[in-house]
Amino acid sequence: MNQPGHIVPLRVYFTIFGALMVFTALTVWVAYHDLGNFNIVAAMTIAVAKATLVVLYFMHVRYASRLIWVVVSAGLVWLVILLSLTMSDYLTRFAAV
Amino acid sequence: MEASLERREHYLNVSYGIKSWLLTTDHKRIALLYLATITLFFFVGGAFAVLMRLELITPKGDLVSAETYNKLFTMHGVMMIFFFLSPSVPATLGNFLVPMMIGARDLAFPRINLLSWYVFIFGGVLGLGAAAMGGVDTGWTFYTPYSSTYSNSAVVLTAVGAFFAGFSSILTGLNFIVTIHKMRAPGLQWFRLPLFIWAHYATSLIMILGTPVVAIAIVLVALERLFRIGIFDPNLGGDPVLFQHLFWFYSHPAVYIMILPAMGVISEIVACFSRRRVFGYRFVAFASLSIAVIGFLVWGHHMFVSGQSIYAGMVFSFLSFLVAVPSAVKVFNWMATMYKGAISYHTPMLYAFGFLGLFTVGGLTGLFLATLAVDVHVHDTYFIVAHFHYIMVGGTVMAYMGGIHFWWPKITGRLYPEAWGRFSALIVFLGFNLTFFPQFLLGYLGMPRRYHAYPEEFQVLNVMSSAGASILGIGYLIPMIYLIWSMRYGKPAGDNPWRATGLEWQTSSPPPTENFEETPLVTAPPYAYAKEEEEATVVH
Amino acid sequence: MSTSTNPVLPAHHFDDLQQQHEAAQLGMWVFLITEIMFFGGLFAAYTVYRSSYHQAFGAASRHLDITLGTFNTVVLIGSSLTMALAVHAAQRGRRRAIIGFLIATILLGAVFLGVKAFEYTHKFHEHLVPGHGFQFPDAALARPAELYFGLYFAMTGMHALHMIIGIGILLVMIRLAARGRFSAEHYSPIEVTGLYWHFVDIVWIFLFPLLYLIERHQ
Amino acid sequence: MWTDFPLFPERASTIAGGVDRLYFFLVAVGALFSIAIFITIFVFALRYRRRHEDQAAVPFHGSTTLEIVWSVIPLLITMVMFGWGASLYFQNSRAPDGAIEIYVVAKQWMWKLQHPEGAREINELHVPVGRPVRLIMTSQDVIHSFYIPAFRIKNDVLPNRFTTAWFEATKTGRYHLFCAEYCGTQHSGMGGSVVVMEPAEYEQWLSGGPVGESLAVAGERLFRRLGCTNCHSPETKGRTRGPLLGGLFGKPVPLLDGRIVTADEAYLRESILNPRAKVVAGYAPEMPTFQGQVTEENLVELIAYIKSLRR
Ligand code: HEA
Ligand code: HEA
Ligand code: HEC
Ligand code: CUA
Ligand SMILES: [Cu+2]
Repeated sequence: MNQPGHIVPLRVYFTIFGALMVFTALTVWVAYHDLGNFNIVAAMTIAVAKATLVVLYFMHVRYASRLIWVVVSAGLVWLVILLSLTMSDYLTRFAAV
Repeated sequence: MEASLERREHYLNVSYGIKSWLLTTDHKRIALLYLATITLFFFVGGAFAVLMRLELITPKGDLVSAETYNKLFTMHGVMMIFFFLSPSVPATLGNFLVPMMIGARDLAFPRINLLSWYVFIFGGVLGLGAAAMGGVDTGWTFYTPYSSTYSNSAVVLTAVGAFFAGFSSILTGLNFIVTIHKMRAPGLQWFRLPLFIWAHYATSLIMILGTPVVAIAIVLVALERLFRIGIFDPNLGGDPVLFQHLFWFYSHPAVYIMILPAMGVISEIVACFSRRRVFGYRFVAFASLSIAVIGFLVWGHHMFVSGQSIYAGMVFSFLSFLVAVPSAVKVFNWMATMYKGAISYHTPMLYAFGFLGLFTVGGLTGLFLATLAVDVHVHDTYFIVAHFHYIMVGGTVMAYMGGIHFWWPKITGRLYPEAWGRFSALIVFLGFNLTFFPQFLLGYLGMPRRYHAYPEEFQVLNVMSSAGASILGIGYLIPMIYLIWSMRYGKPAGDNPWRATGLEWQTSSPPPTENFEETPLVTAPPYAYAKEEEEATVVH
Repeated sequence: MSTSTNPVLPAHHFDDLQQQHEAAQLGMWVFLITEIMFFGGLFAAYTVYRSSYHQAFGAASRHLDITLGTFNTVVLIGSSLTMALAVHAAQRGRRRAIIGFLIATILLGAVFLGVKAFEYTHKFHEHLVPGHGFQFPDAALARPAELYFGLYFAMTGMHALHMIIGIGILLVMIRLAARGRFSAEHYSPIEVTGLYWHFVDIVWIFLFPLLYLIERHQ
Repeated sequence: MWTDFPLFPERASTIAGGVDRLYFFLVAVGALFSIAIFITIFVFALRYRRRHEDQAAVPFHGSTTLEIVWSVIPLLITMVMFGWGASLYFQNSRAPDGAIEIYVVAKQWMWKLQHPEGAREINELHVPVGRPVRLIMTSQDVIHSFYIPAFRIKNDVLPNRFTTAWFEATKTGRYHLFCAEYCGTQHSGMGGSVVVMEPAEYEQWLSGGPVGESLAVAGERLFRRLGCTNCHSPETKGRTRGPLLGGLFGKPVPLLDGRIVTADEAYLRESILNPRAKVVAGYAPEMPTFQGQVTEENLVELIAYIKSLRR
């Protein structure tokens, strides 16, 4: 996060855009195949990959200071806390006593 | 001295007129704007409490109707939690002191700071407007499906008001975090920060990570009421317990929004009036952070009998006990700070004593509630009411009052009348215990909360509680009067009447608009109260 | 955040531009994690209900138009690209390019919203909007399907609201850029706006598979 | 009024004693720490009071040993609280076999209680002493909470779902029944009492009251009226479209998607209201939903009937 910030070469932006398009196509394609429970896993893996590309390159986190990395990961960790502890209720609610 | 107070230019007299206040971006003036507004909300909330306590003197519901009573406790809870206690310490003392304590000229985003006050006011107007339009009756917890489908009161208005109050606290927290990271004076490393700053940093984390979740929960309730988009609607197979999850994901951490800044105040007061560095500084600092983090993992302890999975209940119970440990560490460190200190009995210190005792009682009864089998019995009884008033009124409000007195000379440049201060601190302490101790007994006896009428055998304890509340009310009115009085007639305080060591005391009182004549350079840890440490702290 | 009239001087309470720039950037990131948690509440609700009513969610999802969804995904990612290019131009201090790319971003955003509005009206005609008029072909799944559409409208609605706000900010940025407020030394407002816009894009990257792509194979 | 001034609640169920013992332990720990801290404050405040303005404190700043001691001791104490509380809670959440099953339907603002033999009560519950009673509870509108302080039990009662609670009364008498979850205007009026009787008296009360038909009989009538018999009747042997329901209750049911669930009340309820959620292996998902056609009371009757079916 130096001033003036790291300038990413244009080529990188276009490559990332291309990769995002490929992933979009892939996620639609895979949705039409019956993979059982694996469908959702595939969809989410692709979405996470896409989001990671956007965060790292479009949002420059790859070139950012440690503090920004910490902030971004804190956001993710808290999201995981919210989802996992909530699901801990729903997944065990009707288990036998 | 009197003369110099008038002659010197400071933040209060640089400009006059309503506009110079309403458009100010000076964090100190914004703090005072907040102070005025939350005091108003406190007295509104207090008036609701007075009416409730009057109703509860007799077992029959004779003073107000059941409907009115329900609105009273709801609006009491909403006003007190969202519009008074959550912003209390951070938005007033925090706003005033965070930049000063780190040697900055202002918060990182002064205009966002002002915006946060307007957002807050807007929320407050909606809240008061809802009260004027007949009020709400859902309880401050807004549980669905009552709030989303059955209640015919001003739910949406109040909920949106609370939403804006939350948004305002997000802005405050964001500002604090950026300020503390980026604006510290040269030499002010993390472990040289006052514990007040650590506490506010931890609080800000909760504000930004928790508040959005309750915001969306509130939005969903509003959508359900307005457009029948029933995310929690049991008739569609929706789960009302899910609302409780989202609500408490914020509202449990929110209780630490209400206690952590108060703990920061106590650290400053105890150190100053014992003339000792806070014992175990690093442990107290890290305790704040770990309370903030672990505090996010325990929300399910409000839902032990809600139909939540019993296994989830056990996990949440376990984690709730873990969060008690850092609180215990803090209490013990404050006690150790007093050990062999040079303790004086100024008003702020009396409030700090009160805090230590009452927070301990409130916290330890919190452990009763985290204990599963016991909570089944006391959940939603007056035991809970007693628990949280012990912490929030006995703890936070005490610390808040202590802090206001402690920094009053800095804020106004004048002293409050010490004798009156001590007297009302005592009244508050006595009135408080008489109000809320009987409620523990009532709770274990089984008196449910949010009850407009109750069986006769509970009357004696309720009468005691109501009597205590009137004493407590007087205890809050007195400072209100003499503090206002002292703004004009109080003795000029000088820059540092307590001979305290924080950076905020190294500048004049009231401080100049830019806080310091020169950016201070910090070379040593805080709280250099012992003689031999005094010199080395601040070099200009 | 750009308090100073002279763009190259920091605001009065900052020591230098560097500090101001870092503060702005950190501020936006902190704000974005509040946004993560805001949408997080919706994702939590989604996760809970999808795990209880996976069948109904699948059936309801098949009522969404996958072509439009994919098209919108491409459009929105495209707008992220133009936004990134705008920041790039700002870093180089090229005023005309900044404005051009910002306008492109707004246009793409508007296309996205237009398609979304079309989809909404379509749902309305199909009686798939939750409420009294809700009708679902498979009566046995109607109730949880209504839940699904409740989530659909809440999630995409919140997302659209964020886009509208984003477009508003972009308009302000265009004005500021037109007045020559930015330079290669001072462009953090543009950069920070970009962060926000990319975040909104990321939300959609998750909404798309979660809402449109459930059990398409059936 | 002033004579009846209790400070401790009556103890009238088998679990009350255990809860109270744990409570006393907590009170002891709480009192110990609170009193110790109050006394310490007083002692320090007096002993180390500032005698003259410039008095300086003795400087020392911390001790890692002390910090460890006062973190670990509270941690250990709280772990005892956790272990004790959780195990008691776990024990208390499992109803003993052979309990009398009473259906509770809550609505704003009353409790409707239905005995298996058919007796129905409102805001008053008669039970025999010394026999476990299991409550199967649901709500017609908002969330309520079934609370009997003397028994130390409480559980929320939710719409569109069953929750359960149980108790075994140990003392005859009349005890408060409260609604403990805020549910609207008359929340504080939504109470009543539990009357614990000697078993003989209870039998008498059961037969003496305005006995309706038993839940199961009413359920059987409904079962025919709603047309359940079209698909679930033993008479149409061989070509039933749905599984036979005799002996179903309490058995594990293999589902179409491979899971195996236990046929408890919640499962029966779901099978009637949302049959597609769990489809029995070997059958087509043909059963229509009965949501909207049956009231909570009807459901209770249907379920009581299905439970009464033997093989
Ligand atoms: C500022 C506010 C605040 C704070 C700080 C706390 C702190 C704690 N609270 Fe409290 N709580 C509330 C405000 C607060 N609470 C409110 C408002 C409600 C009700 C909401 C509603 O329903 O309306 C509530 C309800 C509530 C419940 C739900 C009860 C129910 O509805 O059934 C529970 C259950 O676990 C609980 C537990 C705790 C615990 C374990 C702590 C701990 O953090 C306490 C830690 C502190 C100490 C332990 C004291 C200091 C320690 C010592 C002096 C040393 C000795 C220590 C040991 C031996 C361990 N609280
Ligand atoms: C910050 C939080 C806070 C604070 C400071 C207080 C302060 C007080 N509270 Fe509050 N209380 C809550 C938060 C708080 N409360 C919450 C969250 C609930 C739960 C709500 C719910 O269930 O949804 C609750 C519920 C609650 C109940 C339970 C109601 C019920 O369940 O039926 C009671 C009953 O006694 C009560 C009493 C009091 C009293 C006597 C005070 C006193 O400390 C107040 C003292 C202050 C004054 C007395 C003001 C002084 C003003 C005057 C003297 C002027 C008087 C003017 C007129 C009468 C016109 N409160
Ligand atoms: C149109 C035919 C049909 C009607 C009418 C019908 N059912 Fe069913 N029922 C089925 C089928 C088929 C199944 C098995 C597939 C499934 O689980 O959905 C079933 C399953 C069940 C089950 C779960 C059985 C098990 O073995 O786990 C219960 C309980 C049940 N039905 C109760 C009822 C009740 C009560 C009614 C009337 C109110 C009713 N059914 C009406 C067809 C029907
Ligand atoms: Cu029913 Cu409260
Ligand atoms: Cu809590």
